[in-house]
Amino acid sequence: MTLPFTHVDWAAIAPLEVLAATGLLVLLLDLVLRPFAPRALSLGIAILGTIATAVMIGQQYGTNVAAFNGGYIVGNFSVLFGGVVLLGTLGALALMGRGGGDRESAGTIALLLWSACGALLLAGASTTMTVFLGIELLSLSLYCLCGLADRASAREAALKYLLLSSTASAVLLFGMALLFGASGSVSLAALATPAMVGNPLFWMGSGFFLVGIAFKLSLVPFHAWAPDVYEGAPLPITAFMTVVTKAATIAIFARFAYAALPSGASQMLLLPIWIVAGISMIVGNVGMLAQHDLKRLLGYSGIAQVGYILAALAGTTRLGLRYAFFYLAVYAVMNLGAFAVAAALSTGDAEEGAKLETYRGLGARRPLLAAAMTFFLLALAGLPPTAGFLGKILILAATAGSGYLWLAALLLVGTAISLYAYAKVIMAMYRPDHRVRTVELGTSAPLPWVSLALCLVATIAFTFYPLLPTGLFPLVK
Amino acid sequence: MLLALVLLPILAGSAMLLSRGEDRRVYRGIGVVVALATLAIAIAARSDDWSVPWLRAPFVANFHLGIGTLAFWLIALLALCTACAVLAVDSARPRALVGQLLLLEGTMLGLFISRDLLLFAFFYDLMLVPVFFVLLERGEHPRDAWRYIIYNFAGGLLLLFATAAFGVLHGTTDVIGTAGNAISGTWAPWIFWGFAIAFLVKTPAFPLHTWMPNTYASLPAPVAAVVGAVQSKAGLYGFFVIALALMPQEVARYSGTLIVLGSISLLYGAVAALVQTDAKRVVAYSSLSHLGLIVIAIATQQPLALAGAALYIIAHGLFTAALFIGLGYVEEREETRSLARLRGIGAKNPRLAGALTIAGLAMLGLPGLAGFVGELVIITGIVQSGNIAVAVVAVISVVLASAYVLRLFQGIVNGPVVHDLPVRRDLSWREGIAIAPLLLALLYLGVNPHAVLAGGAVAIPRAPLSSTSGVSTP
Amino acid sequence: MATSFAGVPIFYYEALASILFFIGLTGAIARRNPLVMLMSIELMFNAANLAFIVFARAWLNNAGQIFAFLVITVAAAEAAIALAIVVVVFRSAQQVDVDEVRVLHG
Amino acid sequence: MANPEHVMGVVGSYPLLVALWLLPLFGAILCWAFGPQLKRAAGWAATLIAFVAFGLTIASWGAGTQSLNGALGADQPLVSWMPGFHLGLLLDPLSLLWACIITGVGALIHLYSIGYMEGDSAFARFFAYMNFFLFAMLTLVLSDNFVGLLVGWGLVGLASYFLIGFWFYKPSAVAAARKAFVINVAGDVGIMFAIFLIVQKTGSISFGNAFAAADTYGPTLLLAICISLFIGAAAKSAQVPLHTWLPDAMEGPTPVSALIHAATMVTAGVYLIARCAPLWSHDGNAQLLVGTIGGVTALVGAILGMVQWDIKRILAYSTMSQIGYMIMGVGVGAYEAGVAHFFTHAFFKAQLFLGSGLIIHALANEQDVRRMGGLRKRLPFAFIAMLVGVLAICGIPGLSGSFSKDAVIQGALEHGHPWLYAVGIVTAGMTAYYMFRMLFVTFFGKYRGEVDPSELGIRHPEFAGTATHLADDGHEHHHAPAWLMNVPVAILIVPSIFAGWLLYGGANSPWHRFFDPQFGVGHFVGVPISEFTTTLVTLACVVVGILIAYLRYGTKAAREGAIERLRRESVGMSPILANAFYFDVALDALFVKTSEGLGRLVSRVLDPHVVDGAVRESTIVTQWSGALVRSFQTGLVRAYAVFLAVGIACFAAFYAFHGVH
Repeated sequence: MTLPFTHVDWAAIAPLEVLAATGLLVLLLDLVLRPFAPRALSLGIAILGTIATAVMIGQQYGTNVAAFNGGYIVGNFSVLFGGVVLLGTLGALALMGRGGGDRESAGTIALLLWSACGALLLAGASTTMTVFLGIELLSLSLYCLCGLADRASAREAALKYLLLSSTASAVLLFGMALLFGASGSVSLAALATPAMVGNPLFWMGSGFFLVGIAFKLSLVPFHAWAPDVYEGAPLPITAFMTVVTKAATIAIFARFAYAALPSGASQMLLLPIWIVAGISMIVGNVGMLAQHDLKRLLGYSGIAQVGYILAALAGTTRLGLRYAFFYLAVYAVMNLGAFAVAAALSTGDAEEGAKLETYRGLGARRPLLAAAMTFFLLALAGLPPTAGFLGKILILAATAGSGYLWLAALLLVGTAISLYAYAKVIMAMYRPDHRVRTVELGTSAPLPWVSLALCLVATIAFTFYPLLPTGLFPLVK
Repeated sequence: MLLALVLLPILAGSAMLLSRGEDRRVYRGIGVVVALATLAIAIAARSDDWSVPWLRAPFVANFHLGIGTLAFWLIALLALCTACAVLAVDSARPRALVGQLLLLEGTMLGLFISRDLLLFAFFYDLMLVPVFFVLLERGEHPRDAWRYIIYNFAGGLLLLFATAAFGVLHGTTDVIGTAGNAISGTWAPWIFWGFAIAFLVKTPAFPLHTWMPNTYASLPAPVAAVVGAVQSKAGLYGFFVIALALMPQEVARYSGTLIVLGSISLLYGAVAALVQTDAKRVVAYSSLSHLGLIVIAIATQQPLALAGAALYIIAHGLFTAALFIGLGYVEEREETRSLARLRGIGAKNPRLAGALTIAGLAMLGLPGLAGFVGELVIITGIVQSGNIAVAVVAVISVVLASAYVLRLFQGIVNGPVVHDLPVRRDLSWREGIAIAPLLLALLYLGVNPHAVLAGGAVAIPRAPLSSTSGVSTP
Repeated sequence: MATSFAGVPIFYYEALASILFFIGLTGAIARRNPLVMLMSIELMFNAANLAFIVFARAWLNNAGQIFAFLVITVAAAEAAIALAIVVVVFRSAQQVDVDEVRVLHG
Repeated sequence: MANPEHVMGVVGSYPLLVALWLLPLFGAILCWAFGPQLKRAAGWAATLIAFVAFGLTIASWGAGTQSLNGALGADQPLVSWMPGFHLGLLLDPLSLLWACIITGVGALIHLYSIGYMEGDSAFARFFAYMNFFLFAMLTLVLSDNFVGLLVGWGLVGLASYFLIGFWFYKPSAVAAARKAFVINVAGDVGIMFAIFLIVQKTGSISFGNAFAAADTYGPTLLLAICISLFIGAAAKSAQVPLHTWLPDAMEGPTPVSALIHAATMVTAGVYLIARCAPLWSHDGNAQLLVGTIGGVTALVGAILGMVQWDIKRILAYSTMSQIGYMIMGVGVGAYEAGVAHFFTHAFFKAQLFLGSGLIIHALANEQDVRRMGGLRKRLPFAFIAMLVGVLAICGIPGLSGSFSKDAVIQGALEHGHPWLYAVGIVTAGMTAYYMFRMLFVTFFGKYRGEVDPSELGIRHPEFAGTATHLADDGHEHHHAPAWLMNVPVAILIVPSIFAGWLLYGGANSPWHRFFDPQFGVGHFVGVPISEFTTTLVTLACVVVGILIAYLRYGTKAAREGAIERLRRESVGMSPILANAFYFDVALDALFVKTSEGLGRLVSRVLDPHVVDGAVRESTIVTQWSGALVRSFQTGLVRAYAVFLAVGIACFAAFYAFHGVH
């Protein structure tokens, strides 16, 4: 028996193979060289492997290949979303280079890479089967990653994430089953037929499918896990989750919304998502108030930011997808930047950078880091000269342009609230009268600084050279 | 040149913030040189035009810079105010303050020379940041920083929304400096009010003003001078180059509402200023009153009123800056701003008292100073547009202005010397030079308003109300 | 699309799968023991599997069956990871009542 | 702006005129900037400048009276103020007269001030203000347009403000200055409003264009313009009910009272109405209104003048009353008479004030006549000066006051206002009463300076006048040579007596020949009462007034029992008169209290609790919802699962509903 797949198929997923192999290599080297190999070696190999993967993905730009019977489609869409996924992976790896405790082992690095593999798969997945495979690869690795720090909170995060996410996966899977029942095919493209409009199986299937997606995107009311898990997980893993999971899931959602829906039903069918996106913008931003943990705060922020991205997709216009991608990339950069600052501050055993306590009076003690943190927080709020500003205006243009004024209004309200919350952190850093708690700060490792600088440059550069992607379509074969 | 105009103060300010050291003379010197250099560049680059593409979708947007007529005067005002404010800085930590002042100048310069709506919105939000940080680090209460940023950012968001919608509907945002009824139809009111509310917050006008007294009172005097004098004009400038130039029909349609808001601001600010005990708050509320008059002038769209508004924008900037700087000197000497405690400066520090007097007189619209000409021309225009009742309200506010200015000024300057307080030195040369140019400019414009009026502040392109054509280039 | 399978209408299979799914969902929500919750989740997975197989038969498309195999594999991996995590939690907390695991909140 | 330009004077270049106008400004800057260096020389420099300005005024006489093709006087264009609006100077007979008084009387008062202000710590500043006042007043009267007039109008108000509050360490002076300024701004605003109306109608600010279009305004607009202008005039010229600042303004140094609050500035309203004669002549209603208010002011001023104890306040109310006459004159259309009364009043009232200044100076700032008495022997020169002034103001025939006052009274009748005629005559009698009352109480009897104030009925000696202890710069201890103060007074005696003779000769008098080109030859209604009769009736009233004053204060018995009498009068004064008809209280309640109440409402209630309240509430709601979101986040996995289930249920319901449909 020969495999039904050709070299074309394997070439299409070659980047994934490289990434997975890098993970294996890291593990093996660690096994062989454990007494000698410093963790820096594992980290270096992982970073190199990720960069190599990124290069390979980059070479796929402009091609359009459907591999594995249309299960995995290589195109600008997959390349760009894959790019964001790898960006997030690189960012997380860079954070692993922080000083102090909670050091990740080679196993963690390998798991992270494999998790990224799952995310990459999602960027190109165009059948329910590949979607499920990608999501599970991504999630299963993450369950482990969350719990790998030796803290009760990390274990709790892992358990909560595991239980809730598995439930959501099951719901998603059941939705896929119903969709399969509706169309008789695992292909997403098969759903985009007018016959589906009147098919109850299709509607119910889509409903369960979207619940799963909404859970992974941590939209309200499926968001409850996110703050807890983000707070409990180690810093790099949280950064990874806020960027990579969201990017991959947005990719799936976009492909589903743009390519898998019969044109007559798509707006009604997606309406609940727009509604929960709108609610998320408010709840996420409101939830940020009165937090004491940066990871938790950014977790809430992520809830709202995903809402913004979805707002750009509302109306499923082609332009909207471009802006959504742009904002996603910008969000990834500024979010990673904020995490990088936290990592640069985490020099002891207790992840000081994750505690807002550390930021009191930081403006006087670490002016550069405080300035950088301020910059990223203002970027998240959408103030110029950051790309967050441009991203917001593009989203507004898309949302208003497709007639979802109420969503635009919620976005404005949510953004105003978000500034309130971010400004509280900034205030803690700069108000002279805030007691400076003596959280001892050691010297930072170089990697977070590099990451921070790159994010900073990118956040500004995106403002002046907005990378609005072209050639995203078609999304399915 | 134009790019250098924006970047020079921003880079200089950033460099200052990153530098070390707290030598007042050095930072002040650099700051003044930079501010004056921007003025020189602005004069040299008055007819330049610089454009680089930015966005092509969802609408065309360019990094388009150019100096309009009103903008030129505002830039001159800004550079002058910044130079004076920098010179007036007497903080123990001058580095950050001067740096923030330069950043503020740079961002506002960017705003005034933007020829693109998106760029305008960009700088509109950006210029909040330096002020926010000054409020944070030196403000009297964290609440003031909150209020400032939340109010203004909310306004900025509406501007953002309006800009996005404008761009989508019109196809391009590269429109500042042109005129025409760019937007019509069901969207027009939404877009107009997006712009208008943003501008009214910034100006500020009733009922969006409550951030302002706290902000002005809380800011260090030099920054308050620049914010009160120039930043508050960003909204009015927006009214001129955006609302009036691009949506005159909407302005006409909602002129009633704007006039009512302006009139309420006018009286509200005046009576509130009458009973404040904090000297800076008196000036703050007076600003509400005076700028309300400009809002009315804009709403009437009467050429004479607009000419007066342009002049009054400059005049108000000059006397507000001079007053804030002067009150800053008073506060440095007496360590209080409470009118209940201040008195007798006139006997102790006659030069300071003289400076305060001239600034105060300009504020109350003394004939012969610039404020008077602006008021007179604006109200003449208002009468010409047929709003006699509004003109009556306006002149009542003039009388109230004399009452609160005298209360402020007499409270500080007059009265017996309090003998048990140490006699502080009078204005030094530096302090004098920091306030004198503003006063001289007030006198000059009062005697020769032609300089601004004939200089073409009125010549901002405006579309005829009946026209429904698209954007025309000047 | 076939309407019945082994003499039983497809709808009945769908109904059964749905019932299984909701039983699983209820279990996953209502139980306090993580092991039981995991079992409930497995039940939901299997409800989906049943649906896949039935629909594969109905559409005569064996992708559904392949999907079911895939799900079984994934479920196995998931169970392994889940048990590991539960054990880790148990080792440190000495109990496995999920209601007692609430360091993280707010 | 399309209208042809109507220029009032002969357009040309008049360097003398410009020099005359700018010289005092230069003097003001000089004294202000170099005061500490100049010291006493500042006073001399300022005085010299005032005299030179007077000389230049006289030198410009020919230019001011020239006449060419219907244009009268000299017009010097200055600058274009705004596109279409031009500023310039105009010197015609009317402004020439005012300029002469401003610079001439002004120069004498400057000279007097050198002596009076000797030793004051802010000597140079005083002269800077005085010169600045001259400049402002000249701007007012020399402008050929309403804006220039308004500029001058505002600037004289400012100068007045500075000089009233010159001793700014006295709270009462500061309050008086503020009151004067605010009321005057209310007047400025009136003129502003008139400008708006005129510009709206004619598109021009020049007098020429405004007057040329006088018959095109229509009755409503014309009345509105006249009323607006009159609000300005009333505030500046202390007409009822805007007069309350004038008595308080006596807080300023006495030379200031003489120059600003008697001779020149307060008569600006008269100038304004005379200047706008073409407008008034077109509007009978405005004439009636202004004439009536002038008459009422004359009466009210006289009544209040009868019950004052502060020598300067007596003179202040008398000024108010006399300006009432002037306003009545120009108001009803008797421009030449009204202006003539300004002319004579400037001399005798300046002289009265300067005379009172001699007393105040000699008595170490005592102003309360109850604490004077018997000064005739101690200050003989002051007595003579005051006596001449009193006789002149009372209208004793032959002295200047009688000519002009009778002209005004007769003018009221000739223009058809018999009631005003009656008021004028009655007021003349009252004037005689209170002036002689002052004279008797001050100069006759025994000196009461050593008497305990309470015995004189003075309840709050510190409020009675400029109390000595407040003037802590101690300027009264330095005494300049007496001639410095006496010479100007002596010089003023001459015109006080003789200036009125310019009106002698009916229609052929020099006065009429001078002003006829300006105001035209009046055409009067025929009146049954001749000018001579009027003079006699007035004189009778005056004599009655003097007689009553003599009986009450001048007889031997009255002089003996002066202390007891003064105490009784002081204590028993009716509250209506003591409170000056409650004008102050009413204005205070109507405007000051109201605005302050509104201000408190706004800044204590509306701003923090209503306008800002909405914002604060939403902040609170936001924070509260933050807490709410947090409270849902219990940390219980099963609770999270319940959210999940609820979400699933909602989604399932939605999709089931739409799937079935």
